[in-house]
Amino acid sequence: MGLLEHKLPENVFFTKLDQLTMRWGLRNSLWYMLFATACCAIELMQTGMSRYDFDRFGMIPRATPRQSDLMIVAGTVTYKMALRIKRLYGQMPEPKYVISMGSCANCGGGFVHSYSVLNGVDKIIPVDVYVPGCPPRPEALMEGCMKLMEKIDQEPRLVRSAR
Amino acid sequence: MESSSFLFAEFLQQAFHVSPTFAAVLSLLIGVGTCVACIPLIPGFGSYLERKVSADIQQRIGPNRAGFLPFGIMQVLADGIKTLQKEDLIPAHADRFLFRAAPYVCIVGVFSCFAAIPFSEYGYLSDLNIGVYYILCVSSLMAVGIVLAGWASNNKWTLLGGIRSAGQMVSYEIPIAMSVVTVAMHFGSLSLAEMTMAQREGWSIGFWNSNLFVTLSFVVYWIAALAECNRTPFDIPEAESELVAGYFTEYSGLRFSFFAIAEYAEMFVVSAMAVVLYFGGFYLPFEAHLPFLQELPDGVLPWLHFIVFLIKVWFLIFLMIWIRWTLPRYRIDQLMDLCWKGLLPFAFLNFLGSACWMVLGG
Amino acid sequence: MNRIEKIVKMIRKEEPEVLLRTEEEGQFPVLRVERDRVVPVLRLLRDDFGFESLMCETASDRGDRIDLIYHLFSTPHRETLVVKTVLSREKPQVETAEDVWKSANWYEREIFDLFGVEFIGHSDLVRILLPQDWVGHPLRKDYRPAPEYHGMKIEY
Amino acid sequence: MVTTRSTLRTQEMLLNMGPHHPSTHGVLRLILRLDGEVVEEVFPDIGYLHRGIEKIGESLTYKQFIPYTDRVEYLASMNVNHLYCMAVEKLAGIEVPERAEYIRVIMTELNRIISHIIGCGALAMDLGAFTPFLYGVVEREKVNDLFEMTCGQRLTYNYMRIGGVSQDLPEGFVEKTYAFLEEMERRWDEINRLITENEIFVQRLADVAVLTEADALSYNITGPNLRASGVDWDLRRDMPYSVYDRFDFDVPIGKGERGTVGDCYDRYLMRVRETYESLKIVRQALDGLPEGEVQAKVSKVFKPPKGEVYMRAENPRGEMAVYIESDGSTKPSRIKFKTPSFNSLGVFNKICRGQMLSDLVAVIGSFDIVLPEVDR
Repeated sequence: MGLLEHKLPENVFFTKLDQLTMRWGLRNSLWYMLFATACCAIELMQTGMSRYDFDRFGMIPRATPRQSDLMIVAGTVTYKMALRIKRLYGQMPEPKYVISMGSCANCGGGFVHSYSVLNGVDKIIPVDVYVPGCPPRPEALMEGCMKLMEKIDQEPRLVRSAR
Repeated sequence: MESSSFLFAEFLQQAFHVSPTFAAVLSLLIGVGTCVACIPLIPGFGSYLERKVSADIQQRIGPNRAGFLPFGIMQVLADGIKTLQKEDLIPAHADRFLFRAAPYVCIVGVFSCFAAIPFSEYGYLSDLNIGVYYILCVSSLMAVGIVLAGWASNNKWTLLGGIRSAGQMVSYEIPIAMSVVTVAMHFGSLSLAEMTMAQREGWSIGFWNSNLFVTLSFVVYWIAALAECNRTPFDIPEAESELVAGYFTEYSGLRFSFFAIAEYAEMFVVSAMAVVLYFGGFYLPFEAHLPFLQELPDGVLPWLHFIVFLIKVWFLIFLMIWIRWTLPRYRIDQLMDLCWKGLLPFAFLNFLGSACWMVLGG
Repeated sequence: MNRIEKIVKMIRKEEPEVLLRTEEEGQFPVLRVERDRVVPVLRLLRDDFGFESLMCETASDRGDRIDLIYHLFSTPHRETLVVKTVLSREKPQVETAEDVWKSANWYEREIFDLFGVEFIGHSDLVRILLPQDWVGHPLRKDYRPAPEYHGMKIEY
Repeated sequence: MVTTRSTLRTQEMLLNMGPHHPSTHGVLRLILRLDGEVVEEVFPDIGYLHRGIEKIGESLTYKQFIPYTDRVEYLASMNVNHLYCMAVEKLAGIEVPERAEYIRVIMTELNRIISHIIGCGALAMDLGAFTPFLYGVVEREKVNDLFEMTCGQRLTYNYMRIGGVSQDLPEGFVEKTYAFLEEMERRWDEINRLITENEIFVQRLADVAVLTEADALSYNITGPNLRASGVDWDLRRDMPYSVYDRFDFDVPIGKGERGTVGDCYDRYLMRVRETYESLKIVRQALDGLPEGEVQAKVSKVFKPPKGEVYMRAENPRGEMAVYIESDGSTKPSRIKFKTPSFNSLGVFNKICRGQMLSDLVAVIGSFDIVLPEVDR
């Protein structure tokens, strides 16, 4: 208990700046990286377009990992691609989030028995939200993004360098 | 015409009974401070406009969720806050000093231009007698910043972007300069304020009272201005589908937002130049023939002018956005062809034509 | 005499003892050709009988042998012809058809990648679909992948 | 100037484009050798999406494999469904009811339309014009709705079955499709007015990456890309499968209207015009849609006779073919997809030499490459 808290009446609410504004800024401006591998990429693309319009949430696609906050892994991840995903994830600046979109990225999906498919992208990078479906409908992806926003609201720390 | 800061200084001196020198310094500080605080609003609104207009063109809604204000106005704030807190990455093999310096060079180059723009009778920082050339020169700093960014990132895509940008900006400076010279010759002045004053009777773009060649030079100016701002169809230095993100591929967080700010500010500057040169600056059309304006209460007219100026500039920026979301982009060699084989000869002939018009007609 | 008979007759004249047998009962006529002389036969088919494109070249692991299958097509005659040859499973080797049809270049890289068939004289015989450091040829019936790839466990 | 020449030295640059690059349409990686901005050599590096579908096919029964055919090419799933089912039907000698054939044609042609929308739109987007793509996607969503009401999926349909289709058309499908055709014709005109005759767009595409007729045949380029090179060949017209022989449609051929025959602009134009033809086919198929069954009798444990089949079909990107070897059991012993984009990529190194880096994205877009189809 600091001096300040002692002096003030109990019903005064203390919070850090980042609890309110920082979080609010991040959740309303999640720029996602155009990371399309397979079928889900088309649904991801359609989500960004006229009918579903990701831009309403302030989500716009960026081509480079340096400027993106969110990586939506849309589609099957093969071993050949997995090395690149790891690298791209490393190039993104903190705070960064990953949505695994579709069954293939979640667990291998229909290709779980294939010799060249990684069974889930969470084997190589940490995933925040899983969106099931093969491929998920745009509505499902949007709900996934909203869940991520809720998660951002609740997380104790924004930069998770230790994970 | 007196600068607003002098009027303000007088006001301070009378109100608080301070010495004239102190009042002058104080007023300057307050003026500059206000400008520095307000200028980022311009790129902010620019990016908001870009997103909303593009959404409208593309049958979308555009940002509308952020914050408690309607129409997603707070989206820009969210973007700004987010870029502030992003991790500051510098690639391992980048030239650290130049990498850090490049965004500042861009920002300084563009924002220095605002000093010479006459927003209204009193709303300018300095009435330079070579205002036009000051803006042309200082805004070229942007090119330096972009080349620095491209080089310092030590990435092949950014290098390509930087080199493309250097070629493009160096080339398109010349048509811009030629079209500006045409206008300057028409008015016989290089001062932006004087040019504006001369258009009180009627805008220089109009056919009715003015030189036809000045109107034509606007076409050259506008095409070259689009190229100067790296806007589609000339956005090859940052062509997203070709060069990933062009010269700022490696920039993240705040440094990236500096580039974005510089880009929108540059749009504002070239549009403001166009307004001053061709669209009668802060004057309403045929202001000299609108006597009721003189009967407005004291102090209202400058504010009206200020608003008129902003409306004109934002309309031109809207035009740029409209063009961007409509046209595909040129290839680098076609861009150079257009400049050196199309615009430049046309600009020179236009200049000559204007001179002949003035000698024979004037 | 239909064209297939003509083709067979011509090949027998030009390249005796190369043609093993023809199969007519399937969808398309099939020529079974000796492994060593398959490319001259293909060249003959292209030059003299107008099979100007190689639609598909693929292989199939039959357990004891590897079949190499060429599907040729002639646009003017609207005719498909299948050429088959048999390779040994232990050391599958065959001459490349890259000089006959350009499309064979990538088909053969794919067959090399997935079946391990070596094409003699191929200009760029490296893996095409799998990573360069991959072990094994997956479309063989007895294929078992390596336990891991760059630290990632391969669950198969 | 001798001194300058000895001190000034130029160096070629090796540039790695992809597998994560906005205009490679997925996970294509191109290794480029550049002289300034001029491309000296292109080495496509594919396989970043190699999922081993052919191997999976060997461990599944014929019916189980149908969902995987959707994922061979996700932009034209119906077409691949159709191709695979036709191949198996040919292998087993199954007659498909007429109504099912008509429904299949309607579905494949609708799928061709939305695939060409993406193809043309993505090309425009790669060249910097975003808006036509979004306009196209608005129309695409309507077809997605039609598919959704038919089979419940928006992208990977799994609608066709061996011997027919999984279910009959739902109520209201025909009327909605007529309405869509009407709307689409108007909207496609509008999208074309926006981009096809745009001077910058034409300049960017005309005379770029010319593919000659001889090369096209030797590299076995097929479909719209072959027709753009001036070869008058369409499988649907020349070797009709399904019920395509009952429909009246034109086959557009590249004539080099704004440049050379076989340039990027021709390839783009083929897709634009084929869309109109597909609209025509759908209309005719709807007009002549017969009544009846939609599914032939196929035994539960499906065992085709021993043999092999090679079936081709005209897909949006060219001729796709499937080669199936059956050993008489419930599972195929070998499935091979011969895919058009694989061949298109093979010709890149030949036609991209001497083009600018910016042209490369135009070439990728004009061939309308789809990567899962290449890698399988």
